[in-house]
Amino acid sequence: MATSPFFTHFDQIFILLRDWLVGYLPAAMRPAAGVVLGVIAIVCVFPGLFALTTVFERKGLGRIQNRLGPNRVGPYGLFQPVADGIKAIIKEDIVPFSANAVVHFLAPLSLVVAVFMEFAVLPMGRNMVLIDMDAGLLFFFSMSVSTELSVFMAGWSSRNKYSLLGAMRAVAQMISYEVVLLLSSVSVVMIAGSLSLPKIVEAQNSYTGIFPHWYIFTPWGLAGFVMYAIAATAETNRSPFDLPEGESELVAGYHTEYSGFKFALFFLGEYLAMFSISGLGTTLFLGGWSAPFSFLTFIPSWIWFFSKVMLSIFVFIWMRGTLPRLRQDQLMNFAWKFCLPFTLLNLIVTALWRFMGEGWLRWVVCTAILAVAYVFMGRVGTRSEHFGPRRYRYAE
Amino acid sequence: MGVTTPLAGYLLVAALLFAIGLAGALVRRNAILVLIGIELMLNAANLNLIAFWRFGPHPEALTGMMFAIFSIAVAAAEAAVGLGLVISIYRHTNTTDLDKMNRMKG
Amino acid sequence: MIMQSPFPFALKIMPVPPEAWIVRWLWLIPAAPIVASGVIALLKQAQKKLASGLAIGSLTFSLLLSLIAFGHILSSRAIIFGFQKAFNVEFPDTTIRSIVSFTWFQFGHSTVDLGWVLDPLAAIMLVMVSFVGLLIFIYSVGYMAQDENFTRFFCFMSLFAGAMLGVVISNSLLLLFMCWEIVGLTSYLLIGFWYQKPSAAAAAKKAFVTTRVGDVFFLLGIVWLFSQTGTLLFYNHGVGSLEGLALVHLLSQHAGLGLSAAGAIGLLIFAGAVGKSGQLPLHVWLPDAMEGPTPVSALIHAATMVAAGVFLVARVYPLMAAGAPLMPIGAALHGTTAALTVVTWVGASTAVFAALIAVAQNDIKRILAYSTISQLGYMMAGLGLGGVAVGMFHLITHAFFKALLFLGAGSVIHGCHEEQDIRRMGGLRADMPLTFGTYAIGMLALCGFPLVFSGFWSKDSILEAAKHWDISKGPFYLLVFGALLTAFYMTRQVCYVFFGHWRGHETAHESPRVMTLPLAILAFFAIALGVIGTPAWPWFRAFLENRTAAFDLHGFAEPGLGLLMLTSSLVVFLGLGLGWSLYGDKSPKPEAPDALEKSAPWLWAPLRDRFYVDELYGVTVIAFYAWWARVTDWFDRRIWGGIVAAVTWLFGLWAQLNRLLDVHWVDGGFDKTCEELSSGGGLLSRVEGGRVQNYLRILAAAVVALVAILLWSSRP
Amino acid sequence: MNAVFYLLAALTLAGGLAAVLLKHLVHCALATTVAFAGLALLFLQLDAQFAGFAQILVYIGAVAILIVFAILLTRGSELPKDGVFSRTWFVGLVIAAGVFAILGWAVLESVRAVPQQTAVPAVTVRDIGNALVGRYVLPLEIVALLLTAATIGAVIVAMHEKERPR
Repeated sequence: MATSPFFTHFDQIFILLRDWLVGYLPAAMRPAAGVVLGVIAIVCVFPGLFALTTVFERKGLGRIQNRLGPNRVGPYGLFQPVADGIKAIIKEDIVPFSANAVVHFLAPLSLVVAVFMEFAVLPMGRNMVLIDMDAGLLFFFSMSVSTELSVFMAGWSSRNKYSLLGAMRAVAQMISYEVVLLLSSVSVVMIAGSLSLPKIVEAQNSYTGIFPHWYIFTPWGLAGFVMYAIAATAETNRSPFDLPEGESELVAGYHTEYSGFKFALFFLGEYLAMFSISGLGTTLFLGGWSAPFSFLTFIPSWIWFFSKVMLSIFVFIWMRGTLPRLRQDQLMNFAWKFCLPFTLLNLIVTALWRFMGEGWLRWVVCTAILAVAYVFMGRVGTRSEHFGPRRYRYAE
Repeated sequence: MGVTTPLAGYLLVAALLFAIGLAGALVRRNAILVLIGIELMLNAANLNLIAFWRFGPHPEALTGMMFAIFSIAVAAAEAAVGLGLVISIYRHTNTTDLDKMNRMKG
Repeated sequence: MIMQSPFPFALKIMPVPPEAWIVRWLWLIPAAPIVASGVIALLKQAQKKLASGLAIGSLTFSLLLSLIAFGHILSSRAIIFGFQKAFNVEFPDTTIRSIVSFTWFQFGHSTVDLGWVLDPLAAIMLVMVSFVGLLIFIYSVGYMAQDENFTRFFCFMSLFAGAMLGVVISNSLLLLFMCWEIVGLTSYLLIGFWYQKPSAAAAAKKAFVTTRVGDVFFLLGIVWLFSQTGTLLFYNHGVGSLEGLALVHLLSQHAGLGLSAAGAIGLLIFAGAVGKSGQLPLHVWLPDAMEGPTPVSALIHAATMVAAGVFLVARVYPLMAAGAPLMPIGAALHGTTAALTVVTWVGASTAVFAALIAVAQNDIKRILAYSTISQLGYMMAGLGLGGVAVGMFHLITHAFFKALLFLGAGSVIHGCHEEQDIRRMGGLRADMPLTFGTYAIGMLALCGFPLVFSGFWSKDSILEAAKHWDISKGPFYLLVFGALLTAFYMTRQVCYVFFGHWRGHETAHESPRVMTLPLAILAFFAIALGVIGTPAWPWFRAFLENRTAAFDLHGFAEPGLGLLMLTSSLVVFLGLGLGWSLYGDKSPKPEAPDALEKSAPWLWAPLRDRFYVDELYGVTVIAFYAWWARVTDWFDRRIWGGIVAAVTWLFGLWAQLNRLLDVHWVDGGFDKTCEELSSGGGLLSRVEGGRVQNYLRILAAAVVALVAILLWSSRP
Repeated sequence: MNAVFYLLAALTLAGGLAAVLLKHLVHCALATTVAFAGLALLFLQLDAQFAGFAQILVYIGAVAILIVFAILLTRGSELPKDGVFSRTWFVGLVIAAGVFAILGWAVLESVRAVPQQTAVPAVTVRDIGNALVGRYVLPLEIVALLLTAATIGAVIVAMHEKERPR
């Protein structure tokens, strides 16, 4: 629905730029060079975004807690991340004496690499995807599970009980919520009929009147999105699921023994994971790069994508400022006794949705089933809440 | 080496991996390592299946691919059960050393 | 044809004009009660209101959809016949039938398809089952109010209703069989609902096992049909198993005994119906099934489930009637085949047999149970003699008045404080006026009281078909005799229960409104339904056979019809009169012998003891199984045990020998040999040393050896 | 047969060897991960995208983590005192070598006679999905059942002693 060549060009500006740059090379090298350019763009843009986000988060949290946040370095404290970065690089890199040096070194590296890989399949705008992979969603998830091993490596190699406990907690939590994350995404796949993320966006990029066909505007999509958002928060170890690095219990979790640049890498990896998982959520449920109203399609698609991602980041920060931390058993109960059954039910509802065909009936039926299940399971869940003695099964 | 076809290359890699896995299962004392060896052997078999699928006469029939996918699923189940058994045995005997695990009773 | 679709549940919809959303959503009719049943299963026992509300609500929903489906058929008829009339053309095939089918799964090249069908037969059954079921559900709220397992009851009932509706709409013999078995399961569960009573538990088992006997044949029929036609869909645009191509193929196969494969398969399926519908010789479970709660007897063992057998025969009727030479019977063309002859004779003899037994029973529900068997025999005979319309008409009318009678009986039992022996009742006419009135209507309908009641018309059309049957007049006389007996035993029962004076303990009381209201509604239909099947306006037959029906009083003027109606009326009056003269207003003492027993004891004894069929089975089938069990037990102990003992002994001998040798050698002082032996033993014991890696090692070595041998031997 | 293949094969085999030879159990587990990843890449090189990613998802995401958990739960991270190799390691090695010899022989003997397809098969994830719920629906159901049974079994086996106070 691009209205004029100007807007079309503006929309495709990065693609055009790439093609222009690549045009100077011999034809045989062009595809490879295009990919390299894309990689360079991702490797530049997202760490930049990460730097901005750290300030944004610290200032936002400050406002929530009725204080100012960083405001000394540069205008409004905007150069704070630069200062932090310089500090991280010039600090001494301490490796504990009894640590397993090789694994200790590999852990942050493999984490950041795996997280960067995830961006390869995210469509960040119309035609703006590094690799349009047929099994893109699967690729994304296979990369995101690889981070679990890095976390474990970090925790284990440090030879520190806090690190190990933090790592075990993190891995257990990530595995538990990984299931929910995957299953809630599967419902989108069932409707879109593809694992390719650009195709999923394409399936949502149409309008009834002025309203878009995003999956969040369907009963199963809303339920799936809520489940996805919860699981994503847990998956990235963000508050209120930040037990693995709960500073009141575990110092700093699995990266307690990291300092200097390696610590910065962990920090980077964590935020990149947040970006990628928000990006995936946006792609799956919020229509990816498509505009929220049909009359807004003249605004370039990549602006929409990044605004949606930043909006989810804001929600992450907001939750961190608002919600208290859960306890380990609550966390596990919530994942296995509420999220998992509910997501499974959502899958069934999605199948029903697909099976019932067009019409108002499916809206009523699907909404009713989900609402009843939500109320019922919520009540059962709260009723069985009993506060027994604490048990750390992973801490023997 | 004299290997001319790609298929033979993949099959040889699979055979070598299988042998490594088998050796691991045979020579190590630790039960978990034996399981790791078995996983390696299963993986070698998967590589065979995929290679046969890729170079076989009917790749569109997906037979080899399906076998590999099912085998991956079954391997996951096998790992879960196997490791559960190891943990359960460990609780009884306080060891995972197979050389010490030679009484056929709890 | 079924299209392969990428999505397994995506349906290939074949719409019929004008629009067919009801066809697409037809599956909701059985699905609603089944889902309700699942939900009820999760409820607590105390949530009675919610349970009954869910059950009734879901069935109401099904009833509404059924009515819409019925209306859809009616409007399709109106359009087609209106078109014919307006343009004065004749369509060669005016069958109104919409099907939806989908592939369940695929085995190699053959697919297993499921689906549902909406045609006049299914539509009328849908309305009947959901309507009668709904009334009985409402009645049960009152009847079961005090039971502690109230929710379980409604769970089973809902499951039953859903499965029964599933039987009705299935377009696939396999789907039908699945629902059929669920129906059987719920029947088992509900007969044994009060499983604390040993008799109820035994009756449930008996019902289950007896019907299984029929179902085994049914399953054989299904397998045979699938192997011959490759499809289990009934109708599938010309390639279904009941349609032209398949029938021609089946007719060309000979199955021996003068039957074609079509007839033989039909008879196997009929065997399933025999089990379910309590036909001779598998009728023994139905009277015992009265151990269940009365609403169950009304819904399952009178109105719907037992009628499922009749419905099944009607559904596969094309299979049984395939290849018949057509001849005019009454108004319609109708043919007969060997299979249909069997159906007719089984039905007719069951009708008389059960009616005879009913004469000498004293349990109010047992009488009705035998009467049900007898009437089911009428239906079967009607199917065999006159085709689908005749049998189905009696099925529909019977469903209403038999449900009415059972509910009335339940009301009586309830009012008499769980008393079921009719000799300990009496005079209830005054205590329970509403029950009496409705019961009398049901009784007269069952007897076939002339002109007013529906039973008269439906029974009459069966008799008419029997009269025109040119193979034998036997069934006609049997059925007329059965009608006489029916009137007689019903009169006897009503006289015992409602006339004379009260002989029970405590006092009887009328049942609550929630129970009497369904009675009144059913009574209305027991009368009114006759209208649609009179010779003057044979709308029902026309509906099932896709013709138009016009109101025409000349229908009565058909030759022989008047005489027939007169005969059957006379027979009914004779029965009523006989009954009244023997039992009317006498109120004998409970211990006193029956009036008939006094006059003809030689006749009474075999009737009272149900012709000794149970005993016969006891000394034949069951005795045979007991004997067989003893034989296998003996085999186990003597032959196999003996062999095992012999082997043990041999090994023992071998061991002794070994020991002797050992002792000998050791005594001989061959120390070196001894050492070697022990080290050899150690070597062998290492094989079974409990070390996993050893096992693995041996396994791998064996594989190496085997593969090496294989490769070596297959070298060119 | 190109450089990428040799590289990946070397990576995989090195991972496998390390998994078998390393002293420390956790190192073994991590080395196994390398072998798994190498295999996944080999799958990708064989144009089996779906299988490759499934391999990563299942093996690195689940099996490796399971192994690591099992190692920690059985105190396997402490080095055993009396060596990591079993007393009869030599026999095992010989048998493994024998297996490799026989397999390699079989491959070299037979593979030249077999015709092989070199065109890249055009198989999409959609085809795999269709096959899974179409022709292979029965195996799929059975695998689902197996996984459920295995999950329950593993939980029961591992939780067996929960009641007894430690």
